[in-house]
Amino acid sequence: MRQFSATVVSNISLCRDLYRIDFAWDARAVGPAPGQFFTVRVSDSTVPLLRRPFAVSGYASDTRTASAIYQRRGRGTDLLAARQAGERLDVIGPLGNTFPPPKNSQRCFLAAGGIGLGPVLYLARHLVRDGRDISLVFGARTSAGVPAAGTFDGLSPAVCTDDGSQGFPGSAIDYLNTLEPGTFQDTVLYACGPMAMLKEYHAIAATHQCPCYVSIEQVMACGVGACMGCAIRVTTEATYARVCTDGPVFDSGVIVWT
Amino acid sequence: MRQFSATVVSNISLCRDLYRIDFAWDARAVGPAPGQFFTVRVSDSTVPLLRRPFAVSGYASDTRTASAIYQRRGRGTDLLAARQAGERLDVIGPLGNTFPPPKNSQRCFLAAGGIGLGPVLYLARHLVRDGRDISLVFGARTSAGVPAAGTFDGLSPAVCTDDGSQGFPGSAIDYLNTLEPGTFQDTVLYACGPMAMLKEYHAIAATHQCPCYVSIEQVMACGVGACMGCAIRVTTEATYARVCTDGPVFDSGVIVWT
Amino acid sequence: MDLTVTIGNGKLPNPVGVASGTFGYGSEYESLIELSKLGAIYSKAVTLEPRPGNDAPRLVETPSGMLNSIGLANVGVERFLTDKMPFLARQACAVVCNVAGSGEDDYLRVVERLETHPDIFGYEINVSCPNVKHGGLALGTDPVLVERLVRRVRGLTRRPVIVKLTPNVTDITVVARAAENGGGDAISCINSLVGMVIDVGARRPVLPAGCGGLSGPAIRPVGVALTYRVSRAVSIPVIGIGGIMSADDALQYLLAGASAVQIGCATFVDPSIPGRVLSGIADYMTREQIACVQDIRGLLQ
Amino acid sequence: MDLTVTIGNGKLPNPVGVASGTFGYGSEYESLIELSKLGAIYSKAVTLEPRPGNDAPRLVETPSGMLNSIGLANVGVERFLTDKMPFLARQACAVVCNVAGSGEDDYLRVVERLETHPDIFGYEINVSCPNVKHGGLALGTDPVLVERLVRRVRGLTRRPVIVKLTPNVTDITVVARAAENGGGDAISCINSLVGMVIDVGARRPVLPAGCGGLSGPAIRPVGVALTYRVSRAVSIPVIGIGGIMSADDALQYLLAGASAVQIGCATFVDPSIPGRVLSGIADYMTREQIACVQDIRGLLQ
Ligand SMILES: Cc1cc2nc3c(=O)[nH]c(=O)nc-3n(C[C@H](O)[C@H](O)[C@H](O)COP(=O)(O)OP(=O)(O)OC[C@H]3O[C@@H](n4cnc5c(N)ncnc54)[C@H](O)[C@@H]3O)c2cc1C
Ligand SMILES: Cc1cc2nc3c(=O)[nH]c(=O)nc-3n(C[C@H](O)[C@H](O)[C@H](O)COP(=O)(O)OP(=O)(O)OC[C@H]3O[C@@H](n4cnc5c(N)ncnc54)[C@H](O)[C@@H]3O)c2cc1C
Ligand SMILES: Cc1cc2nc3c(=O)[nH]c(=O)nc-3n(C[C@H](O)[C@H](O)[C@H](O)COP(=O)(O)O)c2cc1C
Ligand SMILES: Cc1cc2nc3c(=O)[nH]c(=O)nc-3n(C[C@H](O)[C@H](O)[C@H](O)COP(=O)(O)O)c2cc1C
Ligand code: FES
Ligand code: FES
Repeated sequence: MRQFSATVVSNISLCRDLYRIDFAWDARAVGPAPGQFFTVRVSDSTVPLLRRPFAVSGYASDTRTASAIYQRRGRGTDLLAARQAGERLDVIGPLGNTFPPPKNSQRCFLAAGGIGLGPVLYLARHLVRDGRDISLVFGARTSAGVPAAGTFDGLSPAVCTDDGSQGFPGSAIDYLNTLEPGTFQDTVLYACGPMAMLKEYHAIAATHQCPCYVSIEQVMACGVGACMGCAIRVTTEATYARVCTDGPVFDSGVIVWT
Repeated sequence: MRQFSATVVSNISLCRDLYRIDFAWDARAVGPAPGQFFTVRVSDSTVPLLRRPFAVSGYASDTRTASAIYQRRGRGTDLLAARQAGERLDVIGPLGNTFPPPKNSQRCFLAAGGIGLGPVLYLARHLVRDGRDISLVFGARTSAGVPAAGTFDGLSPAVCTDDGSQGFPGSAIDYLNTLEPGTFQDTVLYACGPMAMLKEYHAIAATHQCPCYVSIEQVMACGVGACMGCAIRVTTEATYARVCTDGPVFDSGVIVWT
Repeated sequence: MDLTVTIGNGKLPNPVGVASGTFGYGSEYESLIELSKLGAIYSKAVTLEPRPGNDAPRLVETPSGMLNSIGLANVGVERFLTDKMPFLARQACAVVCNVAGSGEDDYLRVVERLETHPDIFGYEINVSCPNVKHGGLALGTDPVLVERLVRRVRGLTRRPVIVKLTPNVTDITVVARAAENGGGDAISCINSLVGMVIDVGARRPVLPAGCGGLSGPAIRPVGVALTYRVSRAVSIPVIGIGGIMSADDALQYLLAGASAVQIGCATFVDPSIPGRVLSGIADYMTREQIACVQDIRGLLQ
Repeated sequence: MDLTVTIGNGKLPNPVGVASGTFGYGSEYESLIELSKLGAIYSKAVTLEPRPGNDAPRLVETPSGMLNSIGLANVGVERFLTDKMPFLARQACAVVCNVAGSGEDDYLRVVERLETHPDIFGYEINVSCPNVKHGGLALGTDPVLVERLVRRVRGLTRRPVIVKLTPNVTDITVVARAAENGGGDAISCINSLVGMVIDVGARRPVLPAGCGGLSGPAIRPVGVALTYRVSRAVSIPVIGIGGIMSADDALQYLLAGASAVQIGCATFVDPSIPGRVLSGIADYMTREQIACVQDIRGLLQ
């Protein structure tokens, strides 16, 4: 990991709720892999104080351009959305672990909800480039949370909306439950989204006895494993794991789901 | 006084160190008079927390446009300088007292240092409109602190710079000391600028036994007389006066100069 | 919707008041705020004699807060009654007099004088002022002194007696219980924290007095924590204070156990805040179907 | 230019350290910070047994600050020695072990074990942890307990013993003097303030533990004020802590009376801050022609 001052390449709105920022990744830093994240100091004021973490949603190693898909949720992401091309961004990355690759024969089922889109999209592109057979499902509350088709470049996700305003009417979980049980044979599940959704994926995976990797969010202070602030409960002897360094990707079987 | 949401008409740089902001004064508020000030909430964040006070540097009663001349000094004025035409400004005004008018026969000598320019300029225009005979002196550290001649519209101040880079070489006080003593006969002095400068004007006025009114700055919290925070030492029985409501204009003889 | 707050034998029309020292004597904000919408105006501290206050500067901004060193600058109880009360008495909202002094007798004599005025709702006893006899520490750091003072004030009045605590103590619940035992009708929680800012260029504290009182959003987590503790230690109402800028902030205090709140330096920042806090609380009650503002206290899980 | 700081029989290379709990065991920041430039690394609290820490979430941001409720999560003294010390021992900077426990014996046994390692500079005794025997209040609120604990630690080691005080007390100078009387070599001032944030939507405190520790720029005025007081009450060095984000902030502490400083959550915000604070202090000394960092203390008017 490195701390660097990155130049913003572009920062655009993808749909009402989502934005994408592209910036130049530092040449001396390792390129980010699917599952990894970075933190940004969004303001030089003391409000907001803490850096904000975002998952990498794509990385072009030729141009060294990294991107993230984010939602405006509060002051930090408001300030991020105000950054314009050419401006600077104080970035630390790459942080965290990566999605484990599927076994040779395994098919990959990828599921993203809301702001979980970024890391799942990056993983999807990565797997497709490796010639893997993937299925992608993306769930949002309403069509306002669904970016234009171009965002998925070439991938064709099953889009679900809770209010039925676009694609499958219902959650991504509801959608999965409509699929034939055979779908999950020799399959590995990858998911990122709200905790409640991840818990359901874990349950589905357990039912079908397929491995399931989830990318978790937790409020962070340091992002590098030093403060013990981003703990989540795990089933191992350690009791707690740090999302920033032991994760953000975990085998769903290790998490204590509450 | 009223609190209102004003539209910024323009916000421009006058020289390296000074800016001028023009904004629409609320129709239901009394128009500001020379000497008065207003406060602005520069951010909806809690940093900076307190409103920032600025003297009115001009007011066009026909268009109800008020202006202030300000210096970028810290975060508050940085944020003010970033406001663009059409944006909103949370204003409370008019606040404080006004410069007392000169007696009939009196000539007026007006002196401004640095950010003291605004209120003095407004007073000068006001007096000229009333057909008064005025002299105006403006002192800055260097030519970077001297706005273009157009700022003084029609008035021709004696410009002084400490480093001699423009106009009279030396402070405005040095300049005054080059004038013939007769200059101050039947004259009233009006001054705004750093405390050290005001103290010297007071001394000059005392020597020449002419009245002297100074506009004082003090850190403020409420700006309306409620918090007792903006106190300055005075010679009256009250011991302290509030700059925001008893001032900002004081007879220099009332101030305890330290 | 019932927004009233009962304190002793009195009733405040709503839970949102403006804190002592931040609202002068009311008239200063008359043209900016509808005073009749306020639950209560807590006056600037009233002392026996007029006090000029501390040397300038008296204020300095800090990250998300401010330090003040006003030094109880006030007109004294006599001029308060003659010059300030007539305006306050005309207002629809409750007027609570914040009372301060350097010794016990000062407090008592001020209350005695204020008892002569018919339009005072009650007293807020400010035990946070540095006390000479008590080694410069605030009287409010000693539960024995607090209990005795409150008991003696209690003996002078049937009006609500509110005791305003300092947060600068090891265990605020001990002092809160002392105030309750002395006969106090409510606790105001909290006054400002001790703080200092040094002007590095000038090599001296910005405030000539050295330390000042820290208030504003920076201290809100401290105020909420101490309100939570105090409201569990006493059975009289608690009035939450410290860094409230919005209805959500006020609701944190009410959920923590407060029966009412006071807005302090937020009024400086935006005089519309007290009004918006009240309407925001009312909106919350509508949305969450809460009939009585006093029920919010019981909702914390 | 002399940047060294003498503490007991030890000497720190410069006055800028990184605070306990905000820098893990050093290795976490290895790729972001030149550790050799640090005056000292104060380790995460070390306890006798490993501790898993508190339930999640453990953090919440506040205006210009943050609350934490980590709960002394740490690997315990044995694994600290085997897993963490080898890395720390390789670093050029001083390693100070922050020691915590639920009772006096815990502290002593941790220090005894740490004495076996040759590369520890000294100990920072964290008396701010809630103490079961002491009614849940921190041991550090009782000067008698503090003096006894420090005296017993003193008996175990010739290394520098630093006592880290809690600000949540009525009179911090009393506790500071107790630490000095017990044989402490320095005072760390301050640990975090008590605070709480309530999630209004969920109607419960954000932190499952209820209260947490407030740190960051919001508390800087409190840290400076207490450093000013403590450094006038004791003759041992004081290490100023709380909200330092820049060289100017650190200079406030040094002018207030501190001999050294620690950077806490500012490192989270920008890992380059400790380095920039040190170079900023050096620049100030050059500009103001101050030869010895220890002389800054005497410059306050
Ligand atoms: C590993 C990781 C990857 C993430 N990836 C993405 C992503 O790709 N796209 C995206 O939109 N969001 C992502 N997030 C969440 C993102 O960090 C928060 O939305 C953002 O910090 C909110 O900041 P704010 O100031 O706008 O909102 P706030 O008003 O501060 O808070 C809004 C919400 O964000 C959460 N939050 C606030 N601060 C933090 C913090 N320091 N760390 C984590 N969560 C916080 C709060 O719990 C709150 O519920 C990720 C979080 C983590 C931990
Ligand atoms: C009655 C009055 C009229 C003024 N008129 C003008 C004017 O016409 N043009 C102009 O440029 N400036 C004027 N000022 C000064 C102006 O208010 C400050 O420059 C401004 O507040 C600085 O804010 P900042 O955040 O940029 O700087 P900061 O970094 O906060 O501070 C820079 C300096 O400004 C002073 N200052 C900070 N906050 C306040 C406050 N709330 N009130 C007063 N001073 C403060 C500080 O003492 C400090 O020395 C006036 C001040 C007063 C009291
Ligand atoms: C300028 C100023 C003056 C104050 N004067 C008094 C006072 O006279 N008596 C008192 O009890 N509290 C006084 N306080 C404390 C406030 O009433 C309040 O307890 C404190 O500011 C915390 O609330 P806040 O964070 O909302 O400002 C004063 C506060 C400020 C900022
Ligand atoms: C996440 C976190 C964990 C902490 N853990 C400890 C600890 O284990 N021992 C200790 O003495 N102080 C601990 N502290 C307190 C800091 O060392 C420091 O005293 C406090 O944060 C104030 O400094 P700051 O405002 O610069 O952060 C911790 C602080 C934070 C933010
Ligand atoms: S955020 Fe600090 S350990 Fe994960
Ligand atoms: S700023 Fe409050 S009284 Fe002047």
